[in-house]
Amino acid sequence: APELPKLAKKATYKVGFAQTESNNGWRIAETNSMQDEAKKLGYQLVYTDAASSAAKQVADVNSMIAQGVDAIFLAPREEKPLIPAIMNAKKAGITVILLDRNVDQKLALAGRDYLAFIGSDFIEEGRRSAEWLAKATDGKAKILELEGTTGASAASDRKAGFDAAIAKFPGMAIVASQTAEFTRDKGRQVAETMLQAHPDATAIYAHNDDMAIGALAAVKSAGKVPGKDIVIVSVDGAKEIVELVVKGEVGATCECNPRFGPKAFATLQAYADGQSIPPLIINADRFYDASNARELLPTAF
Amino acid sequence: MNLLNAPTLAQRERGLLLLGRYGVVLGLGALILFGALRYERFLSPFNVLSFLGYNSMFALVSLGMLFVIATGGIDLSVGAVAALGSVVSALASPSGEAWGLAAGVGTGLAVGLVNGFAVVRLGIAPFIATLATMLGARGVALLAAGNGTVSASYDSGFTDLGQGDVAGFPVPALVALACFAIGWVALERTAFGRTVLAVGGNEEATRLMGLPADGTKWAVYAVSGALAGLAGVVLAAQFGAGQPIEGQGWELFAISAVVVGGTPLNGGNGSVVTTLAGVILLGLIFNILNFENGLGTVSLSAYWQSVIRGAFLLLVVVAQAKLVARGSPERA
Amino acid sequence: MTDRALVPRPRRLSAGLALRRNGAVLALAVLLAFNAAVTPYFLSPGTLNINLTQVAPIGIVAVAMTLVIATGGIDLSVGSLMAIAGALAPIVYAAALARFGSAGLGVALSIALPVLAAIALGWLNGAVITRYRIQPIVATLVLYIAGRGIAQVMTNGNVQSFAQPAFGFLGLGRILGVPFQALLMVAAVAAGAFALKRSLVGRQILAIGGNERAARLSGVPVVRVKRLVYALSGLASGVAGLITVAINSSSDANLVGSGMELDAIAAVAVGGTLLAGGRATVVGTLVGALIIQLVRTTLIANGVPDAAALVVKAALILGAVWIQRQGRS
Amino acid sequence: MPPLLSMRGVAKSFGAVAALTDASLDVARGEVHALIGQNGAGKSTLIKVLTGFHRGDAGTVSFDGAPFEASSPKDAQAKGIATIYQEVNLVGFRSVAENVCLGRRFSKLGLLDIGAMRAEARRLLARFGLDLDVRRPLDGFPIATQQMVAIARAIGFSSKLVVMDEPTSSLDDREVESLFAVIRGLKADGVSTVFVSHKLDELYAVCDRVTIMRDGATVRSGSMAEIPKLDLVATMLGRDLKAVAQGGTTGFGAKGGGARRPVVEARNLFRAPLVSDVSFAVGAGEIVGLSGLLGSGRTESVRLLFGADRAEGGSMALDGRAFAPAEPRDAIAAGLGFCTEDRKREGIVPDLSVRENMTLALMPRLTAAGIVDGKRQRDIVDRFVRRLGIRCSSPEQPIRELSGGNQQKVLLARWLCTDPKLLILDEPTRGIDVGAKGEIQALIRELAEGGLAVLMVSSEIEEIVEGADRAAVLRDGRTVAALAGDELTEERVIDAMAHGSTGSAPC
Ligand SMILES: Nc1ncnc2c1ncn2[C@@H]1O[C@H](COP(=O)(O)OP(=O)(O)OP(=O)(O)O)[C@@H](O)[C@H]1O
Ligand SMILES: Nc1ncnc2c1ncn2[C@@H]1O[C@H](COP(=O)(O)OP(=O)(O)OP(=O)(O)O)[C@@H](O)[C@H]1O
Ligand SMILES: [Mg+2]
Ligand SMILES: [Mg+2]
Repeated sequence: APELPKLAKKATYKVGFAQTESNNGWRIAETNSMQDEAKKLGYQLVYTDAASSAAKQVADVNSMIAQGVDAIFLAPREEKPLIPAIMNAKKAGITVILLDRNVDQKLALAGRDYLAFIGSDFIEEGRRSAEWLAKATDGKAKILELEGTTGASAASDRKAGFDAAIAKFPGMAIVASQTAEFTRDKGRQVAETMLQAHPDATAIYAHNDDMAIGALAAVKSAGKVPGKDIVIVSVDGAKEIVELVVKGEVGATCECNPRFGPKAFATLQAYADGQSIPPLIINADRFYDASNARELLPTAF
Repeated sequence: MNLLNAPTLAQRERGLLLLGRYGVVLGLGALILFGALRYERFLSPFNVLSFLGYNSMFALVSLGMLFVIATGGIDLSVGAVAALGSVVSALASPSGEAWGLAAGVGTGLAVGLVNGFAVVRLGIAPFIATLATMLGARGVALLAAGNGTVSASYDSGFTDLGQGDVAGFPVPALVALACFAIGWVALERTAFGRTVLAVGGNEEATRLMGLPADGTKWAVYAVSGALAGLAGVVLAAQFGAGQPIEGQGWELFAISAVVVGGTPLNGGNGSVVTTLAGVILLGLIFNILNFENGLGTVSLSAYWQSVIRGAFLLLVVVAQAKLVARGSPERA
Repeated sequence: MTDRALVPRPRRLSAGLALRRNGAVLALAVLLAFNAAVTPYFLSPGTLNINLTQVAPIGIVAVAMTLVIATGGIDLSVGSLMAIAGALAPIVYAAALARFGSAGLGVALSIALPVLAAIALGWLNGAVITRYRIQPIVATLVLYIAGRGIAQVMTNGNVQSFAQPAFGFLGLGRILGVPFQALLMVAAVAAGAFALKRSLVGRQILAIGGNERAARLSGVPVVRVKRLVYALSGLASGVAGLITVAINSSSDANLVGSGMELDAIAAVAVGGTLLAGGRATVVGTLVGALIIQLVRTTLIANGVPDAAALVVKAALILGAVWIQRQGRS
Repeated sequence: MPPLLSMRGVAKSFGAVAALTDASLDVARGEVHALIGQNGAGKSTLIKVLTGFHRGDAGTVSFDGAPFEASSPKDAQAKGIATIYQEVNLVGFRSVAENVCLGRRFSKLGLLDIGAMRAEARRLLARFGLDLDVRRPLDGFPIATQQMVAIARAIGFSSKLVVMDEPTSSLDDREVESLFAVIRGLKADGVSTVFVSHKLDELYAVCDRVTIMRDGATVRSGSMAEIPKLDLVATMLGRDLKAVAQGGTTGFGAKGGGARRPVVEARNLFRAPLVSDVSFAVGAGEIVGLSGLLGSGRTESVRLLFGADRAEGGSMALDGRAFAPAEPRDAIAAGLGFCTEDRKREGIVPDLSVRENMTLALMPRLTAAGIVDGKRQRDIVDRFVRRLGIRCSSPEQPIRELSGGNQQKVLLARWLCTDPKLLILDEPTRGIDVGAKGEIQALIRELAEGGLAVLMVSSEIEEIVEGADRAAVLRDGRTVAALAGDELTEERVIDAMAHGSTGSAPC
């Protein structure tokens, strides 16, 4: 196989950032972080938004290649469909760094076909949430699960990690699991209906903060006390939810930090400097619960 | 007896009508010229070819949509059908490219026949019938794919359908071009095409004239479904995966392309050539926005892109409406 | 030579006909019965409340959509208008509070201005349609695409928290235990049904949908009536957008009202209104909206996975509309 | 020799409406067969059952010596029955050539042979003396031409039977003549024709035998020559021969006399391309006819008066004051009414009830605070249903279910109930049976006597000459004659239509 493309050392670079979508706070925070960092370094950033379409994202990357960028940061929408884009970039001699989601390692290998993946481990996030919940409920809970958008890897991985970990506790059961499409409004509506059909539920696991906040509203309007009758745990750890953890309304949240800018650009520079880059760079995400939320709140994103 | 012959249109009016009809081609030319002058590598072979490869999928669904719209119908299911087609063809792809192709197109055809059944036999308005199959096809796609993407086989030659080229020209673009050529002949030069337009123009009259109005409607939904399925095959082959959640909003892209191509939605008219121009024109907006972002002078947020697209659509249809209104002697 | 008799067709049983004429009601009854039997805790005040609050935005938008469709039009922009109104509310509130220092005035403005903006945009839809004779589906597609973008640009895509209690009454308030938004919906249905049946403009709406040229030649102010229905659609969208914001105590321009156009149109069609215009029933639309809501509840409460739920929904829409058609022909 | 077509005991109901109860029709080979009956007698329905558009409820049909059942118009066409349905039923957007040739094979190697299609269209139209640009969309041609195209299309199928449902209702005399020539040609080739018309003279001119229908049943059939006109009408109406004999050919009765205060005056109206220079005036209590060949710009002119289109030149005055309606509703508010010639496209609102259709123009006046006064509405509707003898199962019946003639009466009532100053009638009796026609004409006269000003566009010269107090004749969008009193004769009108000679009476 041909070598990984080299990156010449220059004072400034023209780099591309191919974002997946901009319809939620997490993505917006990620974009802002990338743009801020590029501005700080004085790099020219070509920013595209694939509007939730993997196919468009490939086209976006191709248009960056056509424009002759030096490097591409890609937040791949999907594991497999982005492969052709990565291969095109490699063929054109352009360095690619993946952010926040990885691609299928059987089809394109980090360190061989693209420089590196920087991000979190979604399965791990699910597992950590599950283990916290087991501890908080002494291994006894009837859980309502609010899934992310059907078909999204963040949703399926967070579910897989959580479900696998729960399976180890005989006292814990997922009594209902439905998609609420990562959104607050749907999170509320779905949770309302679930709580009605399962009045005995004691916990809610939401695949992201927004759904958890929606579910919180549903819990309150069902006349239950969050934190007492129902324990809520979520993934993402934005400031808004950490505040709720501090208030005791949400039990815990597993961080999934979107502020990729500094690390992403630093990695690029290190590569240009000739340093060797590890193919998988996993973020050290924090886990907020009552024990540390107040203290860490100022540093939450 | 030339008294009975309606007065001939003034030359100017005829010109305006033609401009209304073919203005999209001029607009397309202008946009390409703009891009070529403003952006350094806009016309580089890499950009042109990858543009064509990507937009071939939209071209295919738009062609099907054109036939449906020409009968006065609409097909909202094309995007979901393409997604379903991509999943099914990816699942079938290990057996070889022919199987993958047949599976994807066949699936699309099947959904198209369901649409035809709902519209013709059950008498349900096309908008609602295809809205329902849009949901249904999406659901089946997710079920078949187990809620994730499905790898297409890279070993069976299947992906060549999407990633291969003939003398440097991407296969999907060739496929789309061939379909448009066939579509042109079918619409302009066959009895089927004439019947399609007749049904759109006046369905009851068509029936009374003894033409197979129902059969024709079945056929256009089948064609639209099959082409959407083919777009799904291209999707799976080009990106190496069946994607059950891809294709959202394709139906609106296709409708826009047909309309921008000068075909009115109430049926009875339709032009294959200008529809293709419409597809390219709409596709170019994305490409140009990407290049504009690359210039670094203005960095438009993603949100502006949809505002610009909407404004552009408005501009085109208003311009068309004005030209046609001024050129046409039709009374109110 | 024996002539073959044309086969006489048996007349339909009138009871069967009556049932089919009320196909949507029948479908609703079946759904209710099914849920009562299968869904746990279905027959409880809590469930009723939840369903009423959840159906209200669809119901309100669908009533206006019925009028639009009755003129032979369609409005794809409702969801985007909801987003715009929803995005404006917190912005207006903050600005008014900063300027006038009065929370009451702030709330009043944060309801009035966004709704006015939605009405204006709806009216604009109507203006584009009547001025340039552009197909409604295309004209409203423009705002469908651009409208959400406008809302996102206004908020930069960020979720705006908006937990003003007085404003929240729109989504969370109760009057005599009934959710306020459900009352709003009932009022909208009653007004819509009465207007369509008994008012001048209602008859003119149907005349336009049935034969626009004849209507114009009979003195119907076609342009004015059309602009009015699209403005009403804007009004309904604006109100629905505010309800959604109120109930979530936050406004998310990316999501408020997304997919609403399809839900509303489906409700109208399932309710028995002819999509081609000229025949419409507002009460039917309410039934249609309730059906759509109940289907949603049924599927979620019984844990049907999303993918399968889509297929069930598709079959139900086709089935319900088909039953409706049987009643008419 | 058995008849070519034999239909026996055909019945057909639409819900509660029994359109046909016991209809029969026998057509011999090579004969021209008239089918007549009042509006709503079931003629069109019988034809549609024959051609498979409707499925009959009972009855037997044999055709060409064998039992016959067509599953669809296409099937009937394939089996040798070509049909021209009532109201022009073609595809307006498409070219003339396409309309003529649709449904027939014109292909080479599976592809359409467009040249051959055009040639065929020209050939068929030439039989009617028409020379059109067959590539142009049909829409752009006058209704008469469209009707000829429909006929040409049907003739193009080599069939054994051609059915024409009121083909002449929008044709003028010359065109009717060329149609008759074609029918005689068909007859010479052994092709039979079923001919539906309300114009009795036409029937006697071209038909061999006649079948008379009443209330969904065949009441008599026989040789045309053996049934005198009066007898025919009496049978059709189901009335006493003597009662019928008392009326004239038209129902107008005595004319009003003397000059009147002008209600409306139009001077030198202009609007490209069809109206070049049109002037006329109508006084209170008089009927003014607007005559001319098809396409002479009559409809276009009265549309200007009604605000349906805007005049580009000239002036109009109402009650002596300048009048320039921008929209029909301005004209309605000023006291005008306009009964259009194209019922289907510009008249009825098909899904609405008879009641709603009738009160559409009046509705703003039946409204208080935006709410329609249902009781007054029903009262008015009941009154006009009775007065005009409208046949419907109830005022709540959708108007699309009524026969053409009854629809026309509803539309007339739509304007009469607004109590207008000036009523514009564009072909008021087109497609209306002689009974109803007489009634409508009498009604028009009665209204005029009550002080109403009537402007009547008609292609029937007889109607103008007998009915109008004065008449203006249009030719190529210009008023070429204004005739009144003794000058208003058929010869003068025809002369003006053809040559444009000017009458002396100021108009
Ligand atoms: N589709 C329909 N639904 C309900 N009633 C109908 C339908 N078609 C016709 N009718 C009714 O059947 C009767 C016969 O109508 P038909 O059109 O055959 O009359 P006709 O003899 O052709 O009259 P005209 O001379 O006015 O054309 C009428 O009373 C009409 O109202
Ligand atoms: N702008 C136009 N271009 C071509 N044809 C037109 C136009 N406007 C109207 N026509 C057609 O020309 C025909 C003749 O015009 P008009 O109706 O004014 O004449 P008319 O004397 O009233 O004839 P008719 O007896 O057919 O009503 C109309 O029937 C219409 O179909
Ligand atoms: Mg008839
Ligand atoms: Mg006329």
